Amino acid sequence: MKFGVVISEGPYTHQAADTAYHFVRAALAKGHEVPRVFFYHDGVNVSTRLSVPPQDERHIQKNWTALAKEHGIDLVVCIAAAQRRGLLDENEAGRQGKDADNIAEGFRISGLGQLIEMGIQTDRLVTFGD
Amino acid sequence: MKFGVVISEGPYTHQAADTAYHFVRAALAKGHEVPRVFFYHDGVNVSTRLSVPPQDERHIQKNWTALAKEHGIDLVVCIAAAQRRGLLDENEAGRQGKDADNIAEGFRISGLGQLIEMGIQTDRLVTFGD
Amino acid sequence: MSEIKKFLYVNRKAPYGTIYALESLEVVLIGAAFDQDVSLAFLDDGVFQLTRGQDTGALGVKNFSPTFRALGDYDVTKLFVERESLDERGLSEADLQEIMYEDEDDGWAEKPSIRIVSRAEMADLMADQDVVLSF
Amino acid sequence: MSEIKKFLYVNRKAPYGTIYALESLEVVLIGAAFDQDVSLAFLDDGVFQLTRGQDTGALGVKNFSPTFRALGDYDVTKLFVERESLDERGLSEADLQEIMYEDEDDGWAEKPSIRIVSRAEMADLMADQDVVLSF
Amino acid sequence: MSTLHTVNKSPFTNTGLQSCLDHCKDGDAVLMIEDGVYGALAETVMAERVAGRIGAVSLYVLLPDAAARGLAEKRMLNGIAGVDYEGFVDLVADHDRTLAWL
Amino acid sequence: MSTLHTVNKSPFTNTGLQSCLDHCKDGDAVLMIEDGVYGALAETVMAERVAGRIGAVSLYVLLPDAAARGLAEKRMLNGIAGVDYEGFVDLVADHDRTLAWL
Repeated sequence: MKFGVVISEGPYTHQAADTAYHFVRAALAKGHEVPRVFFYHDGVNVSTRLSVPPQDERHIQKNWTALAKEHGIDLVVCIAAAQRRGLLDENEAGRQGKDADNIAEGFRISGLGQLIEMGIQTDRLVTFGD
Repeated sequence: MKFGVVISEGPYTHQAADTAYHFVRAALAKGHEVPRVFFYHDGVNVSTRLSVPPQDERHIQKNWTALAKEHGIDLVVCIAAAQRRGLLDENEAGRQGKDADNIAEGFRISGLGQLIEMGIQTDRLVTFGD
Repeated sequence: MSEIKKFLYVNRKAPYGTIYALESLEVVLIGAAFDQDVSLAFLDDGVFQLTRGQDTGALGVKNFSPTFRALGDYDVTKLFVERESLDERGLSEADLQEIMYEDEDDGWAEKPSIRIVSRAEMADLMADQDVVLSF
Repeated sequence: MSEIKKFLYVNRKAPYGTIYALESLEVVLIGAAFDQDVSLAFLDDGVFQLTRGQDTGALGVKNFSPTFRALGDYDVTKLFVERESLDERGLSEADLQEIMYEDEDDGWAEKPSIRIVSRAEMADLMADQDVVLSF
Repeated sequence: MSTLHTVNKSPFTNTGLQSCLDHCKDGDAVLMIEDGVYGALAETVMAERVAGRIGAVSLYVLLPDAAARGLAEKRMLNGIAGVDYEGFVDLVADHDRTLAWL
Repeated sequence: MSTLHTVNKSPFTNTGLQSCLDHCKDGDAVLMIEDGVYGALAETVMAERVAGRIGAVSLYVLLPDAAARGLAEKRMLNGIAGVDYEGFVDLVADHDRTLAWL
């Protein structure tokens, strides 16, 4: 079965990104497909590559990047939510005249249409938020 | 009177940073002092200079930077909270081996001791959070 | 992309204190382009999103409540509001904005988009969807 | 910096679902170096922070509950827990971790840091502070 | 020696206002801000509990937040006073401490 | 045609679980995750309301979240089943839609 996943809260602050991670791993282990994870609201904060959690804590962004690479998951960060919150890729940074960018490998910035499309193209949609 | 202010939630996501801004402006207008504002939890996200809100929205980071400059407010971002969430200044970025930083002018990264010190040195402490 | 699915946007949070209501509306507006069967549910504190007379001037934040009145232009015409949620909050239908759409199947007659439903009807609506997005 | 103020840390949220409990503890540990008169209040869902037997292995997040037992080493020895909050949640003092400190004014005798108080006593405690930090 | 309590969440969703009312002492003040302003509404399932503390406790609502949400003062419980941000500042100054019910 | 409802907030702080129970239909499933697992506790002020729906509705608790919070299964209401993340996946697959009570 194809699962779409929405993550609506930021890393460490809220458990949503952790629960979603364990859910997606379990879904893949059971033979389901997870073609896309969509990051919305504060969920866009998961995508920063500048996070430096304590050594004895999980690295939420790196876990997602690795999982996506291994299983070909499309990690989509909502552009409107990301702009407000200061998450930019190199392209966006150039367009907005910003001197730095912060999106990690494996995440891509795109529009809300990708969320709707995910709802249409998957069999189940699961939201993790607050 | 001296007021200390704590902001515990991120910009746009939660109203805390807006309410605190109006509160601090009103306090200054009434002749009180606001020597320091301390950003903790997701409040550290206020300090990113990469935020690009829609044209017709307020720019929360720029408003704080301007207010701090005008009135000499010490805007302190908690280092532990900031590291988890991917907020770094140039110095921290170098130390952590990161290729970018994102802290805006007027904010400085420091330790939680600055929060306690603010509690000791001010007459009132007001927390804006969720 | 030819399949038509039933999409329900569930709004349970008050406006302005947090951004969920505004960002929910942004999804609805973008989603309208996809020609799905769209409904919006307002229950619990979500009913506060639709109140009349919102004035954000003193807050310096954008008043997005007029956008609800534009939803008809995007063919988003089904806004279900739970009566029990209104009652618990001391509100009635008269406290909500008037939101209209033009029904092209009925000579472009103006019709109300808001439909007040009971909690049981809201539960039925939720049980009749393909995709539910919660905000 | 010679003035001693009464600091109260108010903990009203459950652990792990959100980071507030953990980051509150980080403030308490840093704050201990400032030699103020520190109390911690646990009420509402905050009482869940102190439960025994927390095992975060399957979540892959850090179990910070043992840190509460180290607070005595930082001279943080007053943890007030509200009885009504426990009762409402089906908990009793036996469900909480045993947290001890050594009283240097009493021959380093081991004493319990947790003090179960009534809601009225919690209100009195709150009313007797110089600085209140809420998490 | 009294306390200013701030409440910023809707009482229909979150128990913060109730807990605040259960813990504030006679002579204290409670200021409803952000989504907390809904606690000022009359004729709701919360209204009686809020009204029951009026008098013993001074209740305030932050008017800019009430206006943003379309809450007219005539819809509010009698005995709740409206303040703007300057009034908020005065309340903080006039009480010995501020306690946020987050 | 049934729904899986997920609840992730403590029922002692937030009305999400109550609203979920008020809206789920007989034959639906409710899965308590994150801070929502406290809804599974017996002998609480919420327990009777939760227990009243057991049978008509299938109630589940996510065990990794319960363990993190020190909730032993023996403290939970009878009739609530524990699942791990794979069980969560099965619940999603076995119901026609998932509704998150955020």
